[in-house]
Amino acid sequence: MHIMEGFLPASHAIGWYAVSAPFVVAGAVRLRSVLRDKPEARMTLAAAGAFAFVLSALKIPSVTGSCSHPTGTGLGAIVFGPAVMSVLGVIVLLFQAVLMAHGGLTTLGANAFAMAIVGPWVAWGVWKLAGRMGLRFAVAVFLAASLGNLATYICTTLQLALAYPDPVSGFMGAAMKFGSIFALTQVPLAVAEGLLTVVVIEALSGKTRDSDRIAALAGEAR
Amino acid sequence: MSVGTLDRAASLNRWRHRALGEKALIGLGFLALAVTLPPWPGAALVSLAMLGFTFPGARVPWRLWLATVALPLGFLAAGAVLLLVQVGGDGIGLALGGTERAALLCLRAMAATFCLMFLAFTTPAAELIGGLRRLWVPAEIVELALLTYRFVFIIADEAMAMTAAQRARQGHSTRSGWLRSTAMVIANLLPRAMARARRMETGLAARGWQGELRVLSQRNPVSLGMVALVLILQAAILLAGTLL
Amino acid sequence: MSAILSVEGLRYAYPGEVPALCGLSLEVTAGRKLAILGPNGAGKSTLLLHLNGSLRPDAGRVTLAGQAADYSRRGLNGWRSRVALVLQEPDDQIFAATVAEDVSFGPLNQGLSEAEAALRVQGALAALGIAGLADRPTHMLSGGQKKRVAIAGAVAMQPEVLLLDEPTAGLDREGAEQLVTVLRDLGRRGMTLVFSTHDIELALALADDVALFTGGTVLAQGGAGALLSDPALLARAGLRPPVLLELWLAARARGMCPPDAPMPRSVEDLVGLLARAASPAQAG
Amino acid sequence: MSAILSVEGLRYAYPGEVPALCGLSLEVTAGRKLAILGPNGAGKSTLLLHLNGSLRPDAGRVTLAGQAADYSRRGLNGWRSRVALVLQEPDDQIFAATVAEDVSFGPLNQGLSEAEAALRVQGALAALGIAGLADRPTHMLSGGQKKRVAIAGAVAMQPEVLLLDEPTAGLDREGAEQLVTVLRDLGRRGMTLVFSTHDIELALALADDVALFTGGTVLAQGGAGALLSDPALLARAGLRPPVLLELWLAARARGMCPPDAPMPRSVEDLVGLLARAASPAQAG
Repeated sequence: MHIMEGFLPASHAIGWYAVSAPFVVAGAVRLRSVLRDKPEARMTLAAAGAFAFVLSALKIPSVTGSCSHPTGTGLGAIVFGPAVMSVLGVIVLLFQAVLMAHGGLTTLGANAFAMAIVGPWVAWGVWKLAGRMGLRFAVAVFLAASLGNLATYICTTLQLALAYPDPVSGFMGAAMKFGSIFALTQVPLAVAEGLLTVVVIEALSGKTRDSDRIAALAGEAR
Repeated sequence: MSVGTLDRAASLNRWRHRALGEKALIGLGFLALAVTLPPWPGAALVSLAMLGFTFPGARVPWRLWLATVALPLGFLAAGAVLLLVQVGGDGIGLALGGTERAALLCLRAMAATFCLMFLAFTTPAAELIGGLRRLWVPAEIVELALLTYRFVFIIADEAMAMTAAQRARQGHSTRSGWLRSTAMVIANLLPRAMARARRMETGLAARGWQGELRVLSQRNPVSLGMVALVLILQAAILLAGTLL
Repeated sequence: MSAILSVEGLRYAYPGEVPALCGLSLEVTAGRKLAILGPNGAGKSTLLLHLNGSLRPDAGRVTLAGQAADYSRRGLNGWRSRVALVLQEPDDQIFAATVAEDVSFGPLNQGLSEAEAALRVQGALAALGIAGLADRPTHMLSGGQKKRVAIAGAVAMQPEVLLLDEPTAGLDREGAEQLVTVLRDLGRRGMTLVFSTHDIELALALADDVALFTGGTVLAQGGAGALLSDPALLARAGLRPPVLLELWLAARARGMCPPDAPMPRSVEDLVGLLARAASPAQAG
Repeated sequence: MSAILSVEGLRYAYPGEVPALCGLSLEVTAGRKLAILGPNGAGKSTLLLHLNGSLRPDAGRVTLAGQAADYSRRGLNGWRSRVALVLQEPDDQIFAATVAEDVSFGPLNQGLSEAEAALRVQGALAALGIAGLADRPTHMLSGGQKKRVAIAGAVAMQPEVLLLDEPTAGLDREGAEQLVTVLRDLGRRGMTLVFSTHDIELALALADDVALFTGGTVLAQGGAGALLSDPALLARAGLRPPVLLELWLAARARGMCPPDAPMPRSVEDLVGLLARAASPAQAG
């Protein structure tokens, strides 16, 4: 779910740029050092970015009957790690804006925060935590992907509520308003994304024999 | 509409060979005006100016433009409706001044979207991204973005072909089948994308790649007349927007 | 001879692009093998995508066994059970981990039980001559094997018509010949075949009928023999006759072949013709 | 006639797989066009990757103009400036957004100035007959155009040897013929060409020499004429002679062609031979 171009007032747009910047800069610094050591990782990372973009253009059915697009946030975070995903995520968002008019340039900061930072970090955190708790592989993947997706949606809702507080009940009321509208599509979608990611990871593992090979897929990009 | 549709339009319009700087000045300059000026009359004037640059100027195909703008405008409609209502202790009601707030939001968001659409329809994404090099963005990140751009079309074609093949075998005829089929596409796409990356490594190494992706970029000459026209127009809108 | 598929005045343009099909009409006769022959970029693949409902025309209509095409979900399902499509690139259509799993994809989607699907898989693998590959992981197949697995995936749905996009692309001569044998065999069992190709030798070897394609329209449709030995017509589609027919035509023009002899389909045929024409002269 | 590249006892296996090259020896003569001819999966691409140092052999050695291959970074740079490689799939080699940008990549990597590189780009695009495409976005090219752009990217480096993996794969006859013309032209300007193919007609049309490849070794290397008209030898590599030569051989076996006449290279040649043989008989 992208916030469209021009939807946020200038002050909010700039504010979210400021909030996202440290994460993206940190990711970029890390990426530069990876690329200095291994120039060929460029190809792998670019392919991963393109993969994430194409993923977001695929339609999946949601339980309510509508169609939507997977964010790929969880899958990306599990395979490539959240730091790298922040930079790849920004690149993907930029292309979505200029190739498909999804999202926008002034809202890039806000969208990056929700989709390239909060989503991947939540997914990754859940994935690590679930691993430590000894949950089953499929359950861990499901939780990571669906909660990552859900976190992105909650973050976007809060961003909208912050920009357009309800005249009576303020921020909380607005959050409920935006939240309830998008919950209709986004909660089933989070479930769908979780299921999808499980099937994807299982199919990948089937192709590569064991789950350690997921890391191998990412290759030098990790 | 496929992933490449907008980009194709961007490579074929009448302003394809205008300097990147000019188009950025138009798209980004008016975008800045759209989000900073009070929407009435500022954003309305921006919208007007952008439609002028887009259609009589760059001769963007209007059908495609309409099809593309429909999606963000749908989002806008959903968002704006929420500003019409308020939620309080005594339930949901029409918000005081909600109509005006919603109208102003629509004006601003539409103007801003028209600016983005202008950029997307007149300038190939690669040129826009390449322009980031001239700003503060590190060369490695720009290169990464450009390579991503190149891979996007290849991988999107593969994904489309795979989906068509599954449809032909009725893989999308039930909802659960659809989910399973999409997962299969994704699971097959990732290793293919990675294999492609490795082949590209070999291909570029054979061309003497040392770790930096340097190419000769053509720069189109800047037309001072156009720059002057745009600046005057922007100044006029700025003036009108702040005074009126 | 009844038309199982027919197409009238088909127009189609991919969004934002020049038209790929410009008012095209075509008939597919049940039980015959039709080659859609033309240079790359002529719109052959786009036509095939229309023949199973993957694309919907901007104008014109597609008719399946006399019924106008039904683009509802139900309609498409029925259509695709009767008309199967095999894309050019096998990697685009092989998804599962093993060959048998992959081939079962279509039958299971048709709602068959697992037992029935398993029978279909067996039958399809046998028909393609790859029964031995059933358990092979799909990423360990050669190019020619992949191609056959992809075709088996379509054949397992027991369609009436099989659409194939450039079936021999990328195969070496041996692989292509084996595939032609298999496809002839499917044709002999009554399946209608429609295949696109830019390879005129393939059209000569496999097709009963040929539709000559260029620039999004059908230049001519007719029996393979008549069309493929008409150099003037072929030239208009940017093609030349197969080497064999070029030789035959050149030899006939010089009186080295009897003018009323049937068109040769193989090297042996042509040598026979030349020898027959030469011997009376030697005798005289 | 000096060997610009030679290979001795080359062995190579991809990690975890059966050997792709099994003790292979081969010579590339400067200024000539060599076809590496064999079925798919015979190891042709693997050999080409060894000829410019993209792969390092497990055993055996590669010699460039008499010098043993140098796999240091410096050595590889020099080597790749002299021996350029064009992969089968142009999308694996074209990375930039426009054609001219992409073609400039190699020259800039060679350390040329921007002005010199621009000249090289112009020259290479002209040599490939695609000067008009300079500004075209690379993802908007047809298959044949992409192929030429990929070759231009290699030619712009002004190498002594150009290695091409399946240069006509996926092209239609017209595209393939145009490419053959371009490649012949490059050969005429003194560039050494090595190309892999499973298409024996392409080898006949373009090659001076042929190395017959099968199962990771060279079965025979020699002049194109002698090798391509030896059905027994070709059969051992799973190949059949080109249709033209098959006809010629069949006709000669029946005494319909003079046994000492040179090998025909075109339909016209062969018809001429047949006519010459037929007329004395008619006169007698």
